[in-house]
Amino acid sequence: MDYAEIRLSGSGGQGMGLAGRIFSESAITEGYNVCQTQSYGPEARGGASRTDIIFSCHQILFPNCRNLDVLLAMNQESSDKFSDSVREDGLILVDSTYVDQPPEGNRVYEYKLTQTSMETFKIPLAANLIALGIIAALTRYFSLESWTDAIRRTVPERFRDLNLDAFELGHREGREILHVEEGRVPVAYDRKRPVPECIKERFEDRRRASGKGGGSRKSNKRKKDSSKKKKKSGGK
Amino acid sequence: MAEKATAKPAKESPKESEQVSSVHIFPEWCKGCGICVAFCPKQVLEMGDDQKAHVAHPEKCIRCYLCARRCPDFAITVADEEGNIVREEGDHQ
Amino acid sequence: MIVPWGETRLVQGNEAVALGAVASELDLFAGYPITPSSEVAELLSRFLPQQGKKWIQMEDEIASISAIIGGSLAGARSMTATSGPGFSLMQEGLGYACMTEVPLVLVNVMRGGPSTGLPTQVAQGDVMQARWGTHGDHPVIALIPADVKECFELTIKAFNLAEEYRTPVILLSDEVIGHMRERVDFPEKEEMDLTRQPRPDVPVEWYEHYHPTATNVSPMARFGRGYRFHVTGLTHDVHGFPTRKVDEVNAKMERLKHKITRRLEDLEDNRIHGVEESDVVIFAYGSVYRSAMAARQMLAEEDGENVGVFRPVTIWPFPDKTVKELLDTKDVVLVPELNQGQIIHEVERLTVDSVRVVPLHRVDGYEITPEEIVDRIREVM
Amino acid sequence: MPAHLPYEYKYLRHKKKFPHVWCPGCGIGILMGSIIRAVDALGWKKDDVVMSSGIGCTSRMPVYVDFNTLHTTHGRALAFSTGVKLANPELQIVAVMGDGDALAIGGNHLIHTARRNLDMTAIVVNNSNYGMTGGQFSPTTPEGAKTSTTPYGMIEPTFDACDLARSAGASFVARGTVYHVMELDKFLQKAMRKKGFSLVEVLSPCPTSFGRRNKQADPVKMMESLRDGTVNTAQAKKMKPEELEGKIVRGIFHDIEKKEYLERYEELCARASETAVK
Repeated sequence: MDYAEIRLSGSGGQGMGLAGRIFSESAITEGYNVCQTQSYGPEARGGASRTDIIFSCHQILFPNCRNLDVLLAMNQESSDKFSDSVREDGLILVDSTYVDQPPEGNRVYEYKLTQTSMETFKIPLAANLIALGIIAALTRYFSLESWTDAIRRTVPERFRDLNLDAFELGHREGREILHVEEGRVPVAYDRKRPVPECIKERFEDRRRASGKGGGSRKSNKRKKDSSKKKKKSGGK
Repeated sequence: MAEKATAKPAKESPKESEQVSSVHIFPEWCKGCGICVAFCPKQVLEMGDDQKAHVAHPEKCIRCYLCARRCPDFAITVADEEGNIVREEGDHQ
Repeated sequence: MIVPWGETRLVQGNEAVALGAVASELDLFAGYPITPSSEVAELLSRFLPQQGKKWIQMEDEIASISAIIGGSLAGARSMTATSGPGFSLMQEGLGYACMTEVPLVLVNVMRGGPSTGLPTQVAQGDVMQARWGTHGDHPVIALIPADVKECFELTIKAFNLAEEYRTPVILLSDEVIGHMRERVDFPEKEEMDLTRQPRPDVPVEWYEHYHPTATNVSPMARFGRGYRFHVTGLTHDVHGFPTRKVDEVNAKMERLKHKITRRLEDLEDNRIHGVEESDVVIFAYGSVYRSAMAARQMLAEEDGENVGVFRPVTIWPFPDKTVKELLDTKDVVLVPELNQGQIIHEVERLTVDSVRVVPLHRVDGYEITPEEIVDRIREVM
Repeated sequence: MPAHLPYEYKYLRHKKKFPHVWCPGCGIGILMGSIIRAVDALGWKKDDVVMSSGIGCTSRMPVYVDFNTLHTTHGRALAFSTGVKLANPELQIVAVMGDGDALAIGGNHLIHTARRNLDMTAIVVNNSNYGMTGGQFSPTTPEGAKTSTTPYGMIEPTFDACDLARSAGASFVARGTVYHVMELDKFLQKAMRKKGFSLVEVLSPCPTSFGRRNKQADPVKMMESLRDGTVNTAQAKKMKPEELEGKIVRGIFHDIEKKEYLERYEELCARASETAVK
């Protein structure tokens, strides 16, 4: 791969900037030229925010993406706005926690990124790293070491393990999708497959070890009664 | 920021449990900050799975208006006995 | 070790400016928060205290430029960083620094204007302000980076020029360059010119703060080192004392002018690509230069056309001679700018009527794309 | 349309995009409701009200309210408002500013507008940092606090906006918080009713820029520290100095009758017209 354009889009506070930096750091470790730009409004939370990354073997001239090899859309607005600037064989990953109508395209993947992050790691903020893991596996850009190295270099110490786990979860999911697509694994692929136990256990052990066991204020929430379920039920 | 959709929010979620209640939460505007839930003197409100506030125990509401006035996003309204929205010292216009 | 000499790093434009300042042994930073330049101040608030150097956030931009002029006079290599609205507030101070020949570096990360404008988006609307923003005739040196590595290198160059010419030097970055992250292969420390200007070594009685010399620049003393000189914004004589005598006023004004006009070749710094051989040239600066080079590549590949690109890195003083020499014989000169036409007037001034100077403007906060340049070139070809 | 409208709704500009720009748990939206209720209680007509602001998170308030609204340059809300008041003294002016906007870049205009005792209400939202530009420290950032420009802790002493306004000449000075919202409603009504320069400092949480860097990322935690970290003037009187240590006092600190600037100006015009007649 000697030239690629990637766009990570969502709303303020969903970690598109951090994910972008990890992406760029991985590219650098493998010797690519990299150029990352951001576009956002006044809102630190909510509002639209996107990060463009271009990596190439040659000098990068124009810094903004124009036809995307990869699009990550964390909400419906980003999905609608950017899906038609994705190339023919480009890859689109949407967070189906928020995206109800995914875009057309021959490589469109839906995954409940934020919901999985909530269920596995008790906070929504690891969704961006799960997404990176999926993208890393599907695109096979850079080696696993380059990715994990970049995460260690970019993420503050206290969030390092969480982000590495989220990335690994995503990478595992991505490999799963890849195997199914390439027909290597006959097992019927069920999008609502539970999160692999080993990752959940390891996360729980570390939480107990750090004395944070038990629910935090956010998690003693009311069980949703069926009448409140969203009109469209889960993944397609 | 762009002059986007009008301030009139599109749809409101079904709310059988809030029918009799005088507290009404408007999910499209609620940002899930948790202030109303934390400081309601009667624990009428709770955070839902959707990270939004919900009326959990409408019968306990004493209509102190604190949730409505402390909501940074105007997402809560409190009605009086007859169910309409009235200021404390009588209606102006 | 703050500056990663000789290493490869992913670096943001504003970060590269901060690193360039540290590399230039910055002693004092005084600034005020403003999008999109705050990262420069934020990073230096971490770096400078580690070196025992001074960093302060002033109450506003007027205070910031005032503080660094004071700092420079008292012996500190000083810098501030701001954006459009702050740059406007700093104009009076900038003029003062020009008049009193105080070296300092002023980084202006341009954003959509005028007024509050588009704080998080790109523009090049302050280019003429950098030249004529403050009142009265005055010398100006302004450099414009087009990538993150240049943010590092041109900050170092700005410090050197400021001391060499005893004048403020403006680094005109913009929101795209400032916020962009790129891979940067840092030079070795030895490759960088970190020379310092000599301090005066004449006996105290002989010292003239504005001593006439061939280069119109004389070694400058600093407060507290025995010379006890006077500084005023009033027009002044060689000693710095106010004067209204015609010959002394003229001497001062000529000195301010000639210290730049006599050394235009030294100050000139252009990137010229295929201009001699082409009839159509794109004249672009700053982040738009990147779009121009991409367009040049597309035109070569798709149309087999050689379209030249002329890019001034030193925008002020403007490279009059070279622009005239190279562009006077061209059919078309396209001047794409992220404003409604500013530098285009300089190009028009320097080229004969036979040269068709074509504008291409964009002021909606987004970059001019290579396609837009290619389309316009094809229209005029 | 929500079946039940917040009654502040008729003072909001319906074409503006809600939910508004401020972060979850930011107190500026609470203050906006409080100002609207005060305008409503005072019976001011929408056409008579001018809301001005400088630059920053707080400055994004005027765009949402259905008054004459003026979003000016950084720190200059009171200077712009002076011109508005001189041109049309009938207009009721409420200037909303952040702590940096009012006390750093706007400090000079604050003390001179107060000195003149020009009839308007200045509201300083104190959330201890510059939120809009990403969390730099401001003149009210507490000592030792972490911000994006004090990675090693804030060293600069702060000053008290209320003392500053009072000594500069304001005729009404008060401090409230967005937690004590009923009390805040009262302070604002009194301040806005006052003929002369009124200043109200409003302590407000900033979870995203300030809270996150100071172990208070959760809006509820920040509101709790407003509740537990402040006392009203009555309580303060009964507390020993060491009890008051670290507490911030809420209340009306200054409320005097003082000739308003435009009254002085009318007298001046009267003098001037006498000379003209002779």
